[in-house]
Amino acid sequence: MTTATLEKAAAAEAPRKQKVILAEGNEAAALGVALARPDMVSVYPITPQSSLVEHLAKLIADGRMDADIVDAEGEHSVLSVLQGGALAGARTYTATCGPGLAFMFEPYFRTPGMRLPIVLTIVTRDGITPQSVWGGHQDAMTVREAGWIQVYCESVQEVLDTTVMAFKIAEHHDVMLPVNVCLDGNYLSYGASRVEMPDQADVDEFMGEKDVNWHVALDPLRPMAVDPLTGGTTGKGPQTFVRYRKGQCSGMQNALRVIEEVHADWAKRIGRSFAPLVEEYRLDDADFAIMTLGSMTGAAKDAIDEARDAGKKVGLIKIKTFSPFPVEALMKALAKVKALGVIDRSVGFRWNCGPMYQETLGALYRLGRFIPSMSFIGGLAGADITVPHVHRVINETEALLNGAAAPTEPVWLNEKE
Amino acid sequence: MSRHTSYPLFNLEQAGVPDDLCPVATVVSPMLPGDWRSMRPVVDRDKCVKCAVCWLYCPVQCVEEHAAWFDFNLKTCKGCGICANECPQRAITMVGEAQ
Amino acid sequence: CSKGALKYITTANIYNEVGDWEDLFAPGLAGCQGCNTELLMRHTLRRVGPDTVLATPPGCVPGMGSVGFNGTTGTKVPVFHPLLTNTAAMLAGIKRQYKRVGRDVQALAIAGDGGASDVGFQSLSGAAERGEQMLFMVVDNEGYMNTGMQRSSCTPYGAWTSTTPVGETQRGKTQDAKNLPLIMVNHRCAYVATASTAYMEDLYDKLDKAIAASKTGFAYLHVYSPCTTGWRFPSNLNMEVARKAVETNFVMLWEYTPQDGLHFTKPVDDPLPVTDYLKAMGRFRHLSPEQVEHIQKKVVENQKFVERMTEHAHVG
Amino acid sequence: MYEVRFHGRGGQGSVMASGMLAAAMVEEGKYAVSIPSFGFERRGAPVVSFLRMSDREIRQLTNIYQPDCIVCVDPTLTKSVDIFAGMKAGGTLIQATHRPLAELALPECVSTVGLLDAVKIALEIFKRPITNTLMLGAFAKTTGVVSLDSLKRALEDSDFRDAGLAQNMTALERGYAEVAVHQIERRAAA
Repeated sequence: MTTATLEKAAAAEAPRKQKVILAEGNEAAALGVALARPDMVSVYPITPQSSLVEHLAKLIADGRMDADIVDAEGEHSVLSVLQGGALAGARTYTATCGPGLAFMFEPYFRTPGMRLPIVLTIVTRDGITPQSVWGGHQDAMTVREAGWIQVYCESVQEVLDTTVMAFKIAEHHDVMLPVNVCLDGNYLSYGASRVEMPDQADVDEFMGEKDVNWHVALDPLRPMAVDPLTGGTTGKGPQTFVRYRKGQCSGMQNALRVIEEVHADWAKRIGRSFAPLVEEYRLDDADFAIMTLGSMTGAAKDAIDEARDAGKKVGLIKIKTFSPFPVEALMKALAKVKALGVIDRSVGFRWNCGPMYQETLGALYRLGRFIPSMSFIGGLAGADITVPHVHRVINETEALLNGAAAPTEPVWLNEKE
Repeated sequence: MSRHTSYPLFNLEQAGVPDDLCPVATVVSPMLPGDWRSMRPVVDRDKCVKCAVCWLYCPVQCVEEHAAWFDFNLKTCKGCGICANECPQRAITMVGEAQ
Repeated sequence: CSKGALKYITTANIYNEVGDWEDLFAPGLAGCQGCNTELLMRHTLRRVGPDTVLATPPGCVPGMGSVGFNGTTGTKVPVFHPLLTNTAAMLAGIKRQYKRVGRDVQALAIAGDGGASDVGFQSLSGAAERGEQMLFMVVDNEGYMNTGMQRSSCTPYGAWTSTTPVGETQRGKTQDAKNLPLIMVNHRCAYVATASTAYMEDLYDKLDKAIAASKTGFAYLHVYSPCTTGWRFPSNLNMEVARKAVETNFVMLWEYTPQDGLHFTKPVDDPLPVTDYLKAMGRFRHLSPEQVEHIQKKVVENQKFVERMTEHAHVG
Repeated sequence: MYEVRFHGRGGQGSVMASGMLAAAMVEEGKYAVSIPSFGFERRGAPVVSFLRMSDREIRQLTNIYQPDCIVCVDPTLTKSVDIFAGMKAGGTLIQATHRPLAELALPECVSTVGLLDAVKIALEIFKRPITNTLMLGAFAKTTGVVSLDSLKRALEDSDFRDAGLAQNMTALERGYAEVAVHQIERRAAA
């Protein structure tokens, strides 16, 4: 073996040295995007996403990122530009939140239908009205039935790593769906933390060849009509529609497997692992559990440790992949506990509870068992979810275990503070 | 760009693209609207000077050049009558399809 | 030489040049009998050629089957339905990527007036401001004809549409049309022009200039396109109606470039009275004398307005 | 875990100071998290920023309610804001002020005080009352939890325009050199 091949072999086994920096979540997302080498980003600023696109613009202006940047005149056009780019073969990226996401909805719903692997970071923001420019999951939750993959990050490091992985997941041939990387507005977007930067060469090897428009293209050398009318309400029309819609659903289900594979590959090549679908924390011998999503999880883990020290047999279930909903993985976790408290950072208006809570009830039904449970809603409009808040959740859930009646209404954590 | 004929349409099957991903179409519509017509253009070959005005204004572009006159492809002609109206030689007459 | 003879020669010239170029739409499209839009589309795409990506937002253009139906396509070049709202943005993305990889691909939109002047205006304006390299053609049939002839902001004053009906208290549209091409001039696009299918040599000339301009910037071509169905006139009279619009100055044919400013390409110095145009179709049949007077006044006003712009053309 | 709360006014760079301090701690191989408060950070309005430091990974991404240390980069702020809210007993205050210790009304929880006439020095260096890097120097000297060298490296990595870096280096050094550190003897609680 020559020295070069020896070095190459060694490199394949261990990740290259990673630079340690301090970065806010928005900056980490931008750095993750740069590592994935997109061809095109299109941007429109909105609080609390703005610093993310400012970082992207600077990376491109400094020549540290080779991508075409389109400063479109609004989010609707932002995503439309990227659809065009993807149909011409570009790897594409953008970020938005709240009102911007709402304005984007028309092309947003269409993106998974065209199976375009666009990555869009939602720097989550609460839904207006009431007027708010602060964090909350209401925006991402509101569009959860639009056919995008949605993953939520817990830490700044996870934002960086997941952003790169999102491209790989989206472009997997068994998936071919757009991905939302959800990072909590305020606490993650502006929270600066120590992060390790994967080496570009490691990421390049991880990403492999780019081929985003093998299945559909607007290319004069491959003429086709993209998205013709399906053929009316009778005969083969509805059959055609069903075939494509079912294909979208299959792609979503395939994503559950691919998300796990991509996380495993990332762990192998980059040396950091994250629970891909559902994380279980101190759950194996737990009597009851609390459930979290996003940046609230860190405080919740600290609270769990304290509660454990105080003798409470409590564990934590964190959802990372919210869409597709990881029913099987969640059922496995739920099977271990006898009571459950679910914290949502958004509201499910129809059921008067948190949306993640409502979805979880579906998984419990599949599991075929009834356990007492409660919905907690906190952290709306930038409110903090602190260790004491989580202790309250732990205590009230523990009471269920001891026979207290489960309330039919959610508990609003920040209602009286 | 000097090319004036189309490239072959993409073959999805050959490329191994599943038929449940993005809705696409790669076969040209076989529809021929000639049966929409109630009136049909008839050319007076003696009057036609091949000025191509009928070709210029025919919405379906069904005008065909012959040795000494222009005529119409009746598979696609919808019978709108613009050609008869615009012909400077009055060489085109619209006649009922029943005739 | 007589006007008529000149016309034959020009027509023959166009035919001799492009007559054997392939019509890049399917032979059968479901445009109405005598559809001006279908005529315009076929000439345009033949001229632009096969190294093109064609965007046709919802409206008559895809409505007649250009993006296909039930698994077939109506076009031999790559074609797609953008949303009614995002045509210029999607095309911008496509063109940018081809430019990035060094391929010369023509981005072409054939959009209706509704999708351009109303709900699609934001993306159109944004793309024009950014100088995205494309040819954006608007087929102005003065309303949402594909969906049953509803009013658009390009619908002229007094016109009947299904949403500006003729009744006891209201008789057609009560507002004047938005002048979209002049708004595009104020974006300082690389090229802006108005055209009519009744003046095909002028249209072909402008197509050539627009294609050339779209290599470096945003080219906008606004074509007045009478609708036999929505405007209520016999299909064989389409060219006559289109011609009358120009001869009465109801529409004006001009072009603009940042270098040379705005100038008329078919100036009409001695226009026919606007009634010659109005009476050619059913959508204006109900007009009161006052309404006709308003329209005639607006025609003169618009003509003067554009004329003043031609005078200011060379300030730069 | 060591927790710091920064108080300042919009435009004085207290959020940036919190970030640079966190970067300096990361330089030293520690874990650090800096979170700004989320108000309307208009020029002049009171703003808060939070910093956590630990030898282990920090999981909590929340505001700080019981700080070990308070850095107040503005001399007038104590009139409008209760900067000591929730402060732990035996805590440290780094205060920009021209007053001597005896003139300050300090609560029982404060044990260590670093005082710096930061506005005066800032006017000398920047011709404007930007006190944030001065106060970082004062923080390093008073607390000893971060070294001056690490702060210098964090400054070098920051995005200063033109002469900004040199001026801020001077400010950092002068803050470190000129801060007056006091230990307050507290009688043990009865």
